[in-house]
Amino acid sequence: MSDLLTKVREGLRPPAAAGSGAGSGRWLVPVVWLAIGLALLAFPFYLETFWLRTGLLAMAAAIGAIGLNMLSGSTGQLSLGHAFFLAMGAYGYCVLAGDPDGPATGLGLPPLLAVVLAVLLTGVAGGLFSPIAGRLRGAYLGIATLALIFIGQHVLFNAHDLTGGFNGRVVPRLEVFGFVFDAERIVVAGVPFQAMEKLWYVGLVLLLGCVLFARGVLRGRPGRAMNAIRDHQIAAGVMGVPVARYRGMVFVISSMYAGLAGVLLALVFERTVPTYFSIVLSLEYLAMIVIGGLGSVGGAVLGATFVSMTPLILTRYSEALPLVTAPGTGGGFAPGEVSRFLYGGAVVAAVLFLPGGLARLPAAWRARQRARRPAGEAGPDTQRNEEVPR
Amino acid sequence: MGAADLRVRGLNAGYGPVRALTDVSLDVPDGAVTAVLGGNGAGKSTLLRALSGTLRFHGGAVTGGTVEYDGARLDGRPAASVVAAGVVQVPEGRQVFARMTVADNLRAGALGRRGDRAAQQAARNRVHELFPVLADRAQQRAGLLSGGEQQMLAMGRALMARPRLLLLDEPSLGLAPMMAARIAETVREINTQGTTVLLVEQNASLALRLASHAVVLETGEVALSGTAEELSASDEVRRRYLGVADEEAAADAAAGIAAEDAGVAAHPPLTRWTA
Amino acid sequence: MSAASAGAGTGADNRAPADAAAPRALEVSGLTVRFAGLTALDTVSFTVAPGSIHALIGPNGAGKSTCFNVLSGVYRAAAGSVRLGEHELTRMAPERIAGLGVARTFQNLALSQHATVADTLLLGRHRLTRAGFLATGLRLPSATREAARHRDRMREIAAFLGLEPYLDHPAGVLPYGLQKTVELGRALCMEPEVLLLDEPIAGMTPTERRHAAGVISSVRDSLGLSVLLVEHDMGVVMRLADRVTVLDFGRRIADGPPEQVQNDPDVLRAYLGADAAGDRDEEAPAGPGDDDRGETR
Amino acid sequence: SGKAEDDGGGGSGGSGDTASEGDELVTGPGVGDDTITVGALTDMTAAYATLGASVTQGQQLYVKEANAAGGVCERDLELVVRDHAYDAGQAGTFYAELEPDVIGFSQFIGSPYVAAAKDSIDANQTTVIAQAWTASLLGSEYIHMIGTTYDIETINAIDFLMNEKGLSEGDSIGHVYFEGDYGENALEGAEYAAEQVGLTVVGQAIKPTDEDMTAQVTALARDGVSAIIVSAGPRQAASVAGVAAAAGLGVPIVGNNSAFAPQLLATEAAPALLGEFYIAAPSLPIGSDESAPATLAEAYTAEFPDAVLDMGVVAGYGAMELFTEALRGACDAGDLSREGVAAAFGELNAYDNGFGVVNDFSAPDAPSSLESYILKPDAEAPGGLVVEAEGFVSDLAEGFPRG
Amino acid sequence: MTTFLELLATGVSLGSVYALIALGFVIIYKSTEVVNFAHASLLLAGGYFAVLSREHIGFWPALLVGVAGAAALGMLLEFLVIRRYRGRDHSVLAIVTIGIDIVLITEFARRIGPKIFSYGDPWGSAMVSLGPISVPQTRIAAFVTAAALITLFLVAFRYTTWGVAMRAAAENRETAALMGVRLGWVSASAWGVAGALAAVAALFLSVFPTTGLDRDTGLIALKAFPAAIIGGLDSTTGALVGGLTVGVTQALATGYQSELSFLGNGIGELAPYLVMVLVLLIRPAGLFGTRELSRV
Ligand SMILES: Nc1ncnc2c1ncn2[C@@H]1O[C@H](COP(=O)(O)OP(=O)(O)OP(=O)(O)O)[C@@H](O)[C@H]1O
Ligand SMILES: Nc1ncnc2c1ncn2[C@@H]1O[C@H](COP(=O)(O)OP(=O)(O)OP(=O)(O)O)[C@@H](O)[C@H]1O
Ligand SMILES: [Mg+2]
Ligand SMILES: [Mg+2]
Repeated sequence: MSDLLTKVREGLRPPAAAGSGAGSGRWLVPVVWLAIGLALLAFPFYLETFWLRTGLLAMAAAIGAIGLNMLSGSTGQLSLGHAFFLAMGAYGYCVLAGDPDGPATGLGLPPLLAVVLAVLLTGVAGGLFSPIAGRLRGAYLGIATLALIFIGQHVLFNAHDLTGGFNGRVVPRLEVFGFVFDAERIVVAGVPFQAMEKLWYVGLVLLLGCVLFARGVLRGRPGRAMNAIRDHQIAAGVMGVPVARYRGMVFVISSMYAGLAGVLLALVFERTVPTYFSIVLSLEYLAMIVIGGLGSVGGAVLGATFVSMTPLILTRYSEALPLVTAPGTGGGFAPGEVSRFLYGGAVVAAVLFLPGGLARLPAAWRARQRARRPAGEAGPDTQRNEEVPR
Repeated sequence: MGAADLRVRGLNAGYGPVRALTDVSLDVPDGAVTAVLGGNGAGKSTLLRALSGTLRFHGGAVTGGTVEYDGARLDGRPAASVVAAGVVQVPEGRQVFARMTVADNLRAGALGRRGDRAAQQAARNRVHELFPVLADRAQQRAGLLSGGEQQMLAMGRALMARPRLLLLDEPSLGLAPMMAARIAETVREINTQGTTVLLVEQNASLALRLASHAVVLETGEVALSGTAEELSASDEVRRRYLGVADEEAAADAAAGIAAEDAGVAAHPPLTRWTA
Repeated sequence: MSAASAGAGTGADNRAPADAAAPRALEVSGLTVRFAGLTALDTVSFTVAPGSIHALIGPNGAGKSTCFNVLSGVYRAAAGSVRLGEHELTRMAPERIAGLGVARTFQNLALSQHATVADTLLLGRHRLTRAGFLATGLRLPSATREAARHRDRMREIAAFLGLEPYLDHPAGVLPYGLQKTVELGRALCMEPEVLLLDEPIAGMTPTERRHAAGVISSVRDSLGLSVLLVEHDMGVVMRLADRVTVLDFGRRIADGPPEQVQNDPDVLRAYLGADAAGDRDEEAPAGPGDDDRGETR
Repeated sequence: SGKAEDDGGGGSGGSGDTASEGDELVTGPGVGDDTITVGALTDMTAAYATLGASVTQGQQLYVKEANAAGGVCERDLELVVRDHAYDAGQAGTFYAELEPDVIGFSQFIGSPYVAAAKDSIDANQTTVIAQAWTASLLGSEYIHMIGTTYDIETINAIDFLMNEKGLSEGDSIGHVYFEGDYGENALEGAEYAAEQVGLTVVGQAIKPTDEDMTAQVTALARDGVSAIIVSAGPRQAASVAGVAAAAGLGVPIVGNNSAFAPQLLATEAAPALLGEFYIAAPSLPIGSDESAPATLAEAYTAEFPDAVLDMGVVAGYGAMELFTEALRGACDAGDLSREGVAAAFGELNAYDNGFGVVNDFSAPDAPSSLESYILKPDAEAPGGLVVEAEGFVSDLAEGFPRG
Repeated sequence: MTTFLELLATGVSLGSVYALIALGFVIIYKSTEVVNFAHASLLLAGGYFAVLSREHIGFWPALLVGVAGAAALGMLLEFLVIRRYRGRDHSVLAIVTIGIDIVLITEFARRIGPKIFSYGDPWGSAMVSLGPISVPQTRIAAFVTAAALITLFLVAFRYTTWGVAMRAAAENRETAALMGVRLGWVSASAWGVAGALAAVAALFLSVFPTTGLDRDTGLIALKAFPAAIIGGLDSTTGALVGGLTVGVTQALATGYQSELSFLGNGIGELAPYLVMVLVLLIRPAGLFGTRELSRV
């Protein structure tokens, strides 16, 4: 009797065997992750400061990008104001942990407490913006948040006591239970550990924590609500999701991620400077999440790594690249220019040729593999989604 | 055969890995109403999209076969050029331009067929005659019309292009009985005024009443085809698409009993959730 | 047969103490909604008795969906009231109304393109779950336990609706009929007290329609919820509904048991059409057996 | 492991085990058997791209000349340039990359980034020549600037206005300045001078993206200023001059040395700039017919035919020349380590590079000179500037308190 | 009082240039729902083409070259990038335009290098006296041009078939195609028009009282964002009103900076953004923007 329905359903080919694509390579995944993890732990023993700094910048960027991706990728709220919250985190930490007798205001709190408070402070700032963040969406919110950048820059330049003005202020050293993350050389296994080596592990821990937290949120109840708001605001409300409040809360969380990223950046920079926290920075963060893959935590990390490392690596190895000339020698392209071409081009290419960003590469590759196999086991989607919820 | 026939031969189409049409062949004779029947997901909309050149908007593509209209090939052509050839589709789910006024929606309908003002005015008058509500609501935003009103607008908009062949995708969807009848009448009227119609419908009885020929699609393949009389006499069609010969089940349902077929019986009734 | 009665029985047995207090009537009175220059609803009143299936019918544009939008908090009423027990709904935000146990489906599908069917259904459980950002982010045991419990229930509902094979599919690529079922499932996942269904079976084949109608009456029986149903398929309306309210141009033109409404001259004129009435008479022996739109041939 | 302690180059420990022919030459990072590596951190793609290009090319020109003339200490100079695009992340990272391998930096653009590296600079005793003239960078014996700072330059400019342009006690002067270290440092000077001689300063802070100065000039006109100081970029200065001229304001305008670019003389702004518009600068312009500027102009044009001859060329070339001078001093003293170079800098207390100013690098807390030239745009001269008033130090500048 | 009037005139005249840029945003947004962050680079491109050709062919033909060049570039971008996007999320496309902008700005900045180009326009630094105040001729020209162009597009959007096609395509590409709208052409023409407008804006941004075209000229486009938002992203009238609001706010805040010193220095730049935030708090879709309609 139900033959027709059955036929229709067969036509859809529900996934027969879960994970049909994995097959023999299944054991590979944990092994690869283990290898990556070990490598990350070992890097400070092998890499020069340049690489450690570059890596730390990427980690900080990744934390910020994860937060932005929760807002823009998963909830559909465009934000161009991320740089403001990065600055809040960076300067907040400086003020809270700063030397009370220094040239700029400092409360002299224990650094670890200052980190926590700075992140909370950034959250509060994000919360103050929620009358706007909760009500607006799309382009309007994006441009409204632009105001934050200009307000931020204005304050950074003018509130000398807090920010140190144009030349910024010194970042107090991080100190965790008496262990100071400063340039003081300690020797570990024959390798001198200085600021970057020590901070490396701080960065790893923070990033890991942020990744896990974000994944938990996105895969859980809040994540579903966020996606619903992105995809169908009215339906989300009718299903019981308090839309404006959720938007506000995601904005707060994303701000706190940015705040933490700001703290880490400040620790790496050792001096915070206002010019860094400009609109360009916000745009870079957007580029990160698009290149990496909207809505995906892993994508944010990949995108952040790509965007923050490209200019450094290109500039460093500029002599070795074709068409790139060393600065000042005239003709050709300067390394800075090439890196901009590359990352601008990557944004465009990611959207056009790799919908879903770098994070979709493995899946796309697997789909290719599957397509090559005779029996078309592929699910019905994969091609269609310009952005993948997670 | 007359020149302005639509001939589909061996059409294959799909969405990425999903095959939606397999070797579909059919003819739409000039001046007639031809119906396409089939259940959910049978590929009816896909067929129309393949004809109108809009599969690509859904990530799909024609992978084989030919479509010929009036002696010229339509397959592979962009949508705008299909419209220029006189083949106009009313999409499933109405798809009116929600933020434009009703009047502008009608103007948009005329975009594909450049013609003199008089011809356009005539087309508009005709649409207003068929659907007076569109004249009353001319300045309202189309998105705020009710479902039925939107369906009328969608048809009116397509008529603004003065089509020779009109492709209708489930025009009675969501319409009140009277309105569904009105739409049916309108389809007939449009047809008698000289427009060929290819009608996709789930409401088979309505479709078979209007059409002279019909095709039944099942999971992307032509399962049956013939004249409307033949098909409505066929047991298969009566059972599956007309829902007659099934009175016991209906009676059961009327008694508030879960239908036997299709799954429900296989599962115990849902029990209350106790938190 | 027994399924329904047994279901009803179990429903009654399972009724938790909190629910026992429940069955609340949904009372709509004097509801008026205006859009610039248009009165979409004009002092409409009706009451959905607890545990009943109440149909809201009327020509296209009569204001049925508008009424749903007010009931679910999407539109604001210009006047009138909607009460569910002691709660006044007209001033509540959608999420608060949902919190009271009012669930709905949408006429033109409001599903996320990308979310899987499982996630779509789980969204319905938002109001019943508590885990917030912190709990899910930190994977607190409370959140994990809650998630597992509700996932089980979601599977139960999916199985009941025959959606189980599609749980991992993106909802957006399913055929229309299945998407409608997903919408219904999402609403059921809210464990509603009142279920608002806006044309739940439009676009389905006769077989599917029958199936869906069976599902609706089955959940009403077994879960004891009230259903407010908008539908143009008169066959289904007549055999499911306990009571019918008819709207035309935003005004209530009839209200009563199906048989009475069906023969109301106003309704015939405004909605069913004189022809339909004629057809119906001719075909009367067939009874309300099938799709009323496809009568004689 | 890869970077175990042994290759540490432990700070002062002269790793010059390959002593050059008998002399016990002590060497340090950046000094090899045949080369001396000098770092340059520049901006060639962002906000300071114009300056960065001129400075870098000036330095490359000098290195080429010096190597052709036999190098320094029997070694060739090697300039490693990194373009940090005026970005905090890149500036710090490239500093960290180059620092272990260079003897010092002959160029470091971006005062915030120099300030950020200050701890490391002091700890590693790395000599850096900053391409910024703000007082905030004073105070380290390893960070040098050539010429005077913006505050002193502005004080001298006001002195010039008082002496030559009839500005007198009780008048108001307008000050259009960039928000940031440059403008604010200049403002400090202006306010000091104003207080000393009884002027009122009307400030107008602007951002580098402000290019239309109409509103600012309108406001200054309302306040009846008798002169305007511009501590901003060339375009802002030109707009101020243009609007003031069009409004018939008729007051003299003086800009700091960064407020002029020769390219302006090819634009509509030229007439206004050729009027009552002056530039205060820390050295002779490249268009001067003294021998050093003239030779440089000629050599630079030959090397980079399409490049612009601006103050950046002088600054870059001069900085490289100075750095090399210090290297020579260190070599002569037999200590080509970082301390040696720093010490050699300390010896340079009357250094004259032929650009009209004698510099003293021995006092970390003071600029190397307090002198300013007053220049005037001239369409004929190479680099677009000629000397209006020879280098001088105003009494006000002498008395300017530091700290 | 005169100062106030002068500042007002300055603001209005500056605002009309912002309005021209904002109009470019609005046209692309209206027809494709994309917020075009690449506008800055179109602006720079238009200016660059014009000033390069000016030496050879004189001002007016060069202006035409600039307009045509920027329009062509806009259409090319549409053809090479925007058209290839398969998804439906417009904010993703907005981010793509950021990528485009980075590439183009880098390239044009590289080409311009340290040079500052002059347009050699007929207005020079001449002023026009309007009662007690005087206004540069260039700005009068800008105001007249902006008003004329905005009226033109207002009419075009509302009454021409091009306008209907634009709006239809913006709303639903597939259905527009079913109506016979040639999507490629519609979207390319929007980008072409935006490019042309950007080139006109580049002219007025580079002539008196500013100094000429240089590598940073495009940055000004950022100021048109608050203008477009204040007016409402999909309203041509809004572009004018928003532009003028931003111009006047900025001029007044700058002119009365000393009175506003408690807010810190350089408040003039910030003021338009504050106004924007205020407007959005009251009207989330800007002053003239259409509210998003919700119908379920
Ligand atoms: N955009 C798409 N991407 C992937 N698969 C699709 C897409 N659209 C339709 N399909 C699949 O193609 C098949 C045919 O769909 P089609 O929409 O043509 O059916 P239909 O007969 O029109 O059904 P309905 O009665 O529900 O409108 C179905 O299996 C459907 O799931
Ligand atoms: N947001 C709105 N703004 C303006 N008018 C609206 C809005 N929503 C609905 N309307 C109008 O209100 C009237 C009632 O619409 P409604 O959608 O409630 O009808 P309906 O009874 O559901 O019809 P259908 O059966 O066709 O779905 C229609 O005329 C419609 O145009
Ligand atoms: Mg269909
Ligand atoms: Mg409805």
